[in-house]
Amino acid sequence: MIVEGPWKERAQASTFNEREFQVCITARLVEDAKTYWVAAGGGPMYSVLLAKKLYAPNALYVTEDGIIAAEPLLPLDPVMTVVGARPSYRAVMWTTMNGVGDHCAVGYMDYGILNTLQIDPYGNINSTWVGRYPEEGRRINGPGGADTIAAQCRRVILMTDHQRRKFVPQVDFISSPGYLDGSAGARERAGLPSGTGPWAVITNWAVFDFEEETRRMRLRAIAPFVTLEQVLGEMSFEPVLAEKIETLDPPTEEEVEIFRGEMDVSGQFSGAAGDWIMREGDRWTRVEGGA
Amino acid sequence: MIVEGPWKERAQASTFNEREFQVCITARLVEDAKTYWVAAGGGPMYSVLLAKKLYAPNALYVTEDGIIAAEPLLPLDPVMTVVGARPSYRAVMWTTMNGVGDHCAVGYMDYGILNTLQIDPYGNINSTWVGRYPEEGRRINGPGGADTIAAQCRRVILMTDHQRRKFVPQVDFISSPGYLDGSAGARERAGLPSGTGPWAVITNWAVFDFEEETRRMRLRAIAPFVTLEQVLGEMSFEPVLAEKIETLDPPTEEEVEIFRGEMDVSGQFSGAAGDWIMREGDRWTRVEGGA
Amino acid sequence: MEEAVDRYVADGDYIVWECNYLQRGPSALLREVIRQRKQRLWVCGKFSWVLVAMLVEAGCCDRADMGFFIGGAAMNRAILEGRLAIYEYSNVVMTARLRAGAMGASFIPIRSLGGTDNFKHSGAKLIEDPYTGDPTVIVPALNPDVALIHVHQADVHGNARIFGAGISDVESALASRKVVLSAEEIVDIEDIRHNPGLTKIPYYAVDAVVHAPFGAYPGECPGHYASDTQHVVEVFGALFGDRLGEYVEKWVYGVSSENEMLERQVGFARLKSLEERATVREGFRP
Amino acid sequence: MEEAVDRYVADGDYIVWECNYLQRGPSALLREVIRQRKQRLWVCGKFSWVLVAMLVEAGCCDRADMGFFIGGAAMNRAILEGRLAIYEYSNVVMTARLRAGAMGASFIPIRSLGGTDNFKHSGAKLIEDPYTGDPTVIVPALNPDVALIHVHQADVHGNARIFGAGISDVESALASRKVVLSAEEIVDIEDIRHNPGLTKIPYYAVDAVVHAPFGAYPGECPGHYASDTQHVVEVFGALFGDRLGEYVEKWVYGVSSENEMLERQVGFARLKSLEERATVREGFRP
Repeated sequence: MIVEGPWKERAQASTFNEREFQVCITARLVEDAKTYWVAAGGGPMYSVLLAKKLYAPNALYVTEDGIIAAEPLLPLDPVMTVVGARPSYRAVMWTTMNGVGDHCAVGYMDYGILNTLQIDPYGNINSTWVGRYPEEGRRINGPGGADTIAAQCRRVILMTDHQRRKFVPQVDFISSPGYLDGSAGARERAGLPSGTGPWAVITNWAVFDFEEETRRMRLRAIAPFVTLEQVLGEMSFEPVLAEKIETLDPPTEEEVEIFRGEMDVSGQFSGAAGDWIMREGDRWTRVEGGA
Repeated sequence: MIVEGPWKERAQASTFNEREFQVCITARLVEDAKTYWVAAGGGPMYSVLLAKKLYAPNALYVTEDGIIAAEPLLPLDPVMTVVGARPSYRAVMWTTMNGVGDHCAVGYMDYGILNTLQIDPYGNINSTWVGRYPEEGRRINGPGGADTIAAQCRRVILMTDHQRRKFVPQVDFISSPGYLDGSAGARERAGLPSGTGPWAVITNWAVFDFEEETRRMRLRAIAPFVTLEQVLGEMSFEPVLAEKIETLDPPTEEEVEIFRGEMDVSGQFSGAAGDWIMREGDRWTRVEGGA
Repeated sequence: MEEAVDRYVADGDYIVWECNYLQRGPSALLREVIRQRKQRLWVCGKFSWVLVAMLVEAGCCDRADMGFFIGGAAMNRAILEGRLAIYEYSNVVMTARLRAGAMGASFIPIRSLGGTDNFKHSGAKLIEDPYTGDPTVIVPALNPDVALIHVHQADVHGNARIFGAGISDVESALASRKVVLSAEEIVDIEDIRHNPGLTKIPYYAVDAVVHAPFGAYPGECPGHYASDTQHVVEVFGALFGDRLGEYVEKWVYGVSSENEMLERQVGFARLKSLEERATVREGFRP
Repeated sequence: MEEAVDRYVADGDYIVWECNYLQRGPSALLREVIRQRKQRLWVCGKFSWVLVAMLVEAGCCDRADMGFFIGGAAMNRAILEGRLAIYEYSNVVMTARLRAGAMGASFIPIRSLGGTDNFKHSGAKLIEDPYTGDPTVIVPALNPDVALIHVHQADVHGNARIFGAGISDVESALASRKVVLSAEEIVDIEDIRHNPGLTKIPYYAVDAVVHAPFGAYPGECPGHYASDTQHVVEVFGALFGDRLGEYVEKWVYGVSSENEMLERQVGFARLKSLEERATVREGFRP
């Protein structure tokens, strides 16, 4: 899945941020000549852009405001990842939210990539409420366009931080659908199109897919700078374990150079969260990072 | 309704075609600053255009291909009343069939004007089949966009030739809805928007409206060159008679000049059907016309 | 052209075309469909003037959703002899059905068709509005097997521009399983990227792009050429005079290809004059 | 501006705006709504970043259909104290509801929302598809009382042009009972008639047109000016730092009008620099 590829032959970065690592791993998963719906930009968009530069030149992405296959003028201003002139630059089409929603509903979106706040073993996503809805707790953003992406894209890739509070046995609120209760046909019974659903989860530490029979999250690979114990220790539920847990390659110098030089120029992305990892020989050391 | 107006003060034409008369009468009914859906052009479109020149400068019309408020480059080529560059000329918007359908469905079409082939006392229209559907008889064109216009425009004006075979007690096939069986709320029960329906019928001989209580066609006025007996004699059903049957004014010289000079330049419209009427003093004589 | 029709239009397909034989329609593609003698097509007969009759007379079509077409003797025979089955809708209802198909929905509520005899001879249903309880008409989504669309400009990937009013180009492109475009002009994707706002159909909806100058002949392609009035009169004459067979023989079977038809039967001088008659270009040329 | 908001935005109205405070949204109109201290608004909270929180904190809004907005402390208080009721949808579901409203339908089938907790706290229903019998999600049409839309160009009649990607400008304009446009530029109807293909919203859907240069400030109006990054950071800081009250005090109540805000608090030099940062104009300027 993500162990073989051109990056193997490239020089590895000796210092990188965990968020950068997460983007690089996601980029390596991007399939050439496929169409990605990356919600409203951010990590998902940067992953596809990085992939286009290095591994999948003909991969294309759309955003929920109807920008189709842009070649954005980077870097983007803060939060201006949609509608604006720079993210819209050199698109092949400008349409609308219903426009891209139709493209997705009829099956032209091969993949969706989503940032998620809280996730359960079946890939259900909470981005609405932390606590007991609606009496007690904290309001978050709401699904945005993620509900449609999670419901209708053929394969959905979920990006999230590797923390206990994010991997929970049951989300406080299902904002966007995974495999729901995990039973066979649960999505179809709820009115969602068949042949869709979560396909992978990528964190700053690990990569998961979903076991076909059980539709449960399955650990496939971990970062070289963490142990299996650490990975499982930062999850509030026990994922299925693949027969062989692969070890992911660290970012290449090429990957981080392009990401820092063209995308995360102000460092606000890697600066916002995630520790820094440094390598000396075979030793990895972690430096507290983030805001 | 159509007896008072500026045309009263204008010089009357001494020779005109019945089809021209019908268009002039329709033009006099056009309200200023209202929006008309004229299906795919023809007599309905010419009526609004004539009205814009003489009586209702701010009346506007749309066609079913989504041409909004054009100022067409006249004359038009045969059948090229839609989509083409000349009918589209100087529109304020070009949209699509669903586009203009939406504009109508939400209530922005004040009036619809339709050519009709066969019509019954409740303004139901047949443009699909003459005879016993579908075993015996003759196929015609089908509703085109008329079904939507008849169903959703606030007021619908129907243009038809004054002939026995066209005014029938019951149409062979309801292609576009009038007041259906004439019962109160029949249109709403069939799923059509309330506050809509046939409003007037204009032939080459007479003008009808619809009696509010019964929703039946009511004769309001007749041409100066026919008698009440002739009018009723060319109908296969008995319309309601208004308390006072008005007499319509013949076309003005101005009306026919503009119509012949700018719209029906090749004469194909008036040439296609309709007799010619000549006036000598108070005497009207009829000359067989048409194809 | 030949290859695209051969590869993407199959016997028994449900076929939709945009606009019609006289107005920015895929006239060349449809003549090629007849030339290849496709069978048992089910056609979307919205806003379609002479095309349905041509296909029926040529023996390509045995089912039609209506719409609008000019009847005539050929059509009448086919219906009465049971060679043509017709389902009754209307132009706007058919484009609503295509919109439902383009939305990935299986049906769509509409505010017309109710109470008519079309309703009785169509797939429409009268249901209780699940919210208001009011009587509501719904029609089934239409997802054709193949859509044939003539566009002003397209790149080789299928990103397409259409100028002027239209019927349901975008809906048909999204609703249909296979999409074949004929384009007056092929433009570079760089050109497309310079003005993404002009793109109406995205590449991923398109299976084939055919470069077809005068692809709408004898119809008009607004901004490029006017309709061939003489030819328009000829085809209507054939329709009403029950000589459609002769018309098809002459203009379709009588030539081996569309290029040959334009070269030999229309000729450069005539085509040039049609271009010259297209004096209104504003808004139709980027 | 003052008159349009006073006349067309009423207390208790359901209000929809297009895009948002940072991206070609009617920011000026919405500040004026706050300035006039409108009450009990029910808002369409799709794709809306900071706007819902601003309206809630200013006491203008007590109901919201979600969508997407940035939460934050102010919003949280309002919810827990029962000052704000929220109905749970998603961005695309809200635009689907607006599309149904623009179609004159009372509901529309969709392929998402099912199985989520949004579904349970929304107006959605799960019905049996009347044709296939499959479980199908439907949502009620949305027909707002008033729509506020910022456009690149409009004539005085309301024929409007919008360039670039967008959310649901056309759907909102058609679905809403009252429509107020703010336009960067007022163009002559002659200009509109020269290229009807550029018109997105027709005159008959529009009730008022306000000429509002920089009407999207602090947001970007693509092709005209960039977003004011400094201001964007300020408003997000206020949102996350629970100082939205101060922000509203300074930028809305603190000035008598939008013009005064632009003149006094932003200033010509800053506005000029935002224009200069809008280096990409291709496709945004006809």
